[in-house]
Amino acid sequence: MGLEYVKISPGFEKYMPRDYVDLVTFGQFGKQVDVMQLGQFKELVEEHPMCAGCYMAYFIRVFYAALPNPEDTIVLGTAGCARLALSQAAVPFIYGNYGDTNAVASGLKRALSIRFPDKVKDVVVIAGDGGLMDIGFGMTMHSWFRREKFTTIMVDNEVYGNTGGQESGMSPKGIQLKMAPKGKQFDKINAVELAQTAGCVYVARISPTNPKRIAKVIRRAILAAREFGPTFIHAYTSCNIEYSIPTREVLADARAREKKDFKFYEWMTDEVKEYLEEIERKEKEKAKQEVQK
Amino acid sequence: MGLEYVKISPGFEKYMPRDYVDLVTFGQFGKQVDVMQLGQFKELVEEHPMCAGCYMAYFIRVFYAALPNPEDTIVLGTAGCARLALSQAAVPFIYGNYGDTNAVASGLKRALSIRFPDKVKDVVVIAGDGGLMDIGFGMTMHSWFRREKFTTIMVDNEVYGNTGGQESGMSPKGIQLKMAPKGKQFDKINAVELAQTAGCVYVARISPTNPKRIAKVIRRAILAAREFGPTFIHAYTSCNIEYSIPTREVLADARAREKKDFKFYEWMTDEVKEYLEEIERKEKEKAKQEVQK
Amino acid sequence: MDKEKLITPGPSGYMPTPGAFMGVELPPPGKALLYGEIVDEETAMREAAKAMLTRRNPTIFPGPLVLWGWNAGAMEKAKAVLELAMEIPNCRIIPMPDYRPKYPKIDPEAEINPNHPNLTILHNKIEACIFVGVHCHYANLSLRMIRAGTNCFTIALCAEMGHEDAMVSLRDVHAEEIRKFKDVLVQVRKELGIEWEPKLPPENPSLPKEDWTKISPLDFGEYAALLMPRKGEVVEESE
Amino acid sequence: MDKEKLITPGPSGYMPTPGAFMGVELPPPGKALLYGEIVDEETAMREAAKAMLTRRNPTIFPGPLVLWGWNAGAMEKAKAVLELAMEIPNCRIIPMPDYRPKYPKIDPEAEINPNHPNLTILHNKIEACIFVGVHCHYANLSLRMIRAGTNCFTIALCAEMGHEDAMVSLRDVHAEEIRKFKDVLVQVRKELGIEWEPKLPPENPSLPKEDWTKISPLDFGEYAALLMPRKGEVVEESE
Repeated sequence: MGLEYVKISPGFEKYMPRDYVDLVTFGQFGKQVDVMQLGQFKELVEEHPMCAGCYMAYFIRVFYAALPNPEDTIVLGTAGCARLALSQAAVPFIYGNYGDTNAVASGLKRALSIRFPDKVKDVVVIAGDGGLMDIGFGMTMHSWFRREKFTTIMVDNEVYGNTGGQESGMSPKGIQLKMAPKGKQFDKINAVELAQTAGCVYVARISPTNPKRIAKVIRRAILAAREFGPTFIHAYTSCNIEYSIPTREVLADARAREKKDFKFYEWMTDEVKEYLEEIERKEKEKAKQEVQK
Repeated sequence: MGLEYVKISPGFEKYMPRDYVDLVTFGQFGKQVDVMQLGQFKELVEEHPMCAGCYMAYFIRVFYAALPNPEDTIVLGTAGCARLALSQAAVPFIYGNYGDTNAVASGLKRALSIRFPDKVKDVVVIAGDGGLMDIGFGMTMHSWFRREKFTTIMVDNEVYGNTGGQESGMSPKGIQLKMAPKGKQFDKINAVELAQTAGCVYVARISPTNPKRIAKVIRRAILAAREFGPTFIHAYTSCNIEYSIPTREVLADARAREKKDFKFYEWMTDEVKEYLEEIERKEKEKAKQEVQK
Repeated sequence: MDKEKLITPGPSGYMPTPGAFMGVELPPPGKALLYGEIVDEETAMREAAKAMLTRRNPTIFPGPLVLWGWNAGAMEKAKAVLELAMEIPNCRIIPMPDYRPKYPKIDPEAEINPNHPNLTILHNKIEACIFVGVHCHYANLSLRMIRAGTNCFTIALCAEMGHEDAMVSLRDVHAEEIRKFKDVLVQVRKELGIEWEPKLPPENPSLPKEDWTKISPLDFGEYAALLMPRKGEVVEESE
Repeated sequence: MDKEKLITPGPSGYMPTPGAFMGVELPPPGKALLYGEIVDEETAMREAAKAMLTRRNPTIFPGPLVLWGWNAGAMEKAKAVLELAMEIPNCRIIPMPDYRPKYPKIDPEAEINPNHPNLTILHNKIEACIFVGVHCHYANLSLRMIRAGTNCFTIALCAEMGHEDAMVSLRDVHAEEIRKFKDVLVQVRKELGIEWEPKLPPENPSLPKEDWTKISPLDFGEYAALLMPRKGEVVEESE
């Protein structure tokens, strides 16, 4: 981790695979990319074995483009669809046992702070509704109670997609799934409200229809976690397989849910608001100056 | 369970130990006792190995006196101080593995509903802050998400008292304990707010200084759970050992905390409110009629 | 009997091998266990009767399934247990009303607890006993502990399949079977030339009871203060 | 050598017993492993050199610890690896830049992956290879897989304590030790009468690279629609 880890040893440039040379030359390391430039730079994750039309895969692609410091970031995931792409990325990845991600992330973030007292290392958990809100619920919430300084992103596909379609606590009430034939009996868990109660300093709920907004939310969550405490993003990332959404309608579904129960929501403490506004103001100024040059 | 279980087989009355004969003759089974009459009836729990001056033991004593139907109640507990008295009581007791109480209670309550469709069987979990809000946190909250119809009572002594004084999530911020010498780093978990967010239909926070109020809260929580869903009581029950409270000052401490952060709080859904008011109105009328007779 | 007696009165040591591990099998319907061997019911009953008639301080330990009148069968079985008790000279009844632990300590003359049965057995020098109406999992626990630490001859009148760790174990025992055992016992008693007028055992020594209706809150010591409103104190309603 | 050769080129079967289970011990400082036996460094180096000089398609697999210039030591070590490569006739360099899985599939001419090294080794018919700069836990995994499924002679130039499952394993290898090994190799090459003008191996076949600066969002197929604002669509700010 660190920029020196993405510098090829002199003499070895011509022995590296093209993918890696491109990452170093045209990638995001050490730069600030705009998510709207996707396709104009070498991305941190490209090929992966997720299903065609998977909205979670799209979200993860935007996630990597949005990282403020990919060279100083460690991503944690667990069993589930997301990690199939996460483990393929050019960012260090740790696989937590199911439910353990936020406990592992707590220890990791603390260890990094001790080992590198003068550097910022970002720790980001990306896991599904099952890993974070069902089986890992206690560890997730307790990492927030303890005010651990890392970001948790729940990619919520509202189902155990990898094991045949069992309902999760995040499945909507009444929904019938392949392994929930009687329909879910109770309400979708209000993860965002729980995160606020538990002490997250920045909380957002998003249906990822607007890449610029996704990137902004991810960036804000990571920056706020560095300074103030736990941050949480609840992202709707449909399972087109288990919910039988035709590939071409995946985006339409995300838009429909955004109008219904996944309306964009963003909350932060006053000090986080002040901090982020200051950073964003400076960035805008800097951008303006660069344009003027 | 049921009143027939507390009827001595004919001919055996004179072979039973006095304790049991008294339970049947002067006990609460099949009656409605007033907690203010404590001492004038044979109690469900008497001797126990809890520490002298233990406020949790006092709370448990009042708890048993408050049960609306002890003969149709099953109590669940787990590792910790409370179960030392709970397992001694004349009410069936199940010991859940640490953290599992609310999962076991869920299954038990559902099984009882199927086995005795025409009878009301009350299931009550009594466990500590560690069992319910730390290690059992996920199971506790998920039983509420699922709207399981039983009562959870957290006897909160704000410490792992049985294992030498580690901090729990419920310990107040900054407190130094025998095994938390640097002081607790984060806030006391807001259990009551979490219970409301998670879907409890009746929630109360209480510092048990007023036995009549304790009894009323316990009764309401159990009655509401029968009909509507999960109910939760957060009771302050100090650990005079780990917090070094002189025995004679235990009640004063409870009163002081009641004025500070354990102010009495009671919340319920509108339908629960209506239901309980109707029951309590009828009871008052009945009591009035009996006085007039 | 040619075979070695596997299960005999102890004390057989702190953690004796369970009967099941020693090869003892539960009897098929109509059969019984005697010293761990499958035999005819009659044979087992005669040995059990002999033990209760000849060993010191014979005692019946009725469990919750007969002590509590939770259905007609239980009450009938309870009646049969008393009929049996009447026929055993100087028999006592010490109940096991439930299985909860007893702190600070049990009264060993008034009751028996499955978690430490030896307190009652050794205190009362009981050398022959009958388990009846005890749930099997607690009977298993207790019978092995008794064999481990005492010289008591154990007889299990089980409503289910019996118990490997009792010296005599009858199975499918309900009121009728208890009466059949009583008849065998009376027969053996006559053969042994023991004279006995049927009469009920003495009542529980913890009785007669105190009158709870006359107890005042003040009897509750330090907690009494919590029970009664103090001068000037207003007991608030919850609303 | 009197002792049996424990660790030899495979294929030794799907799940070969790990060297450590066969009694192979890691060498003490100053010593090395040859076929699982502790020998002098010089002896091991000569055998390793012979393998790289005489077996088919000798290849160096540099790992992340030398490929990436994360400190001066790594860069110096990388330089030494290139110097060594120059002296091995027709040597190739196939890198292992990191350990992440490669889906849908790896390009076996461009790289090697620790999770399925045999794809690269069998595709390129590599019969002698050097591991250098690979973290020990992944080297252990790979070396055993290579012994299991290929006939490749494996040489581990380890910066730590060495690897039981390589045919030759040197320990505490940094730039200086690599150069020492190079000198031994040149010496052995001369003894074997092999003529060779030092030169660098061919570059990675996946190069030259496409020019990413000229790629347009439209190259991204079905997802392109998500990237660009549509006609009339207003991209909202988050606030």
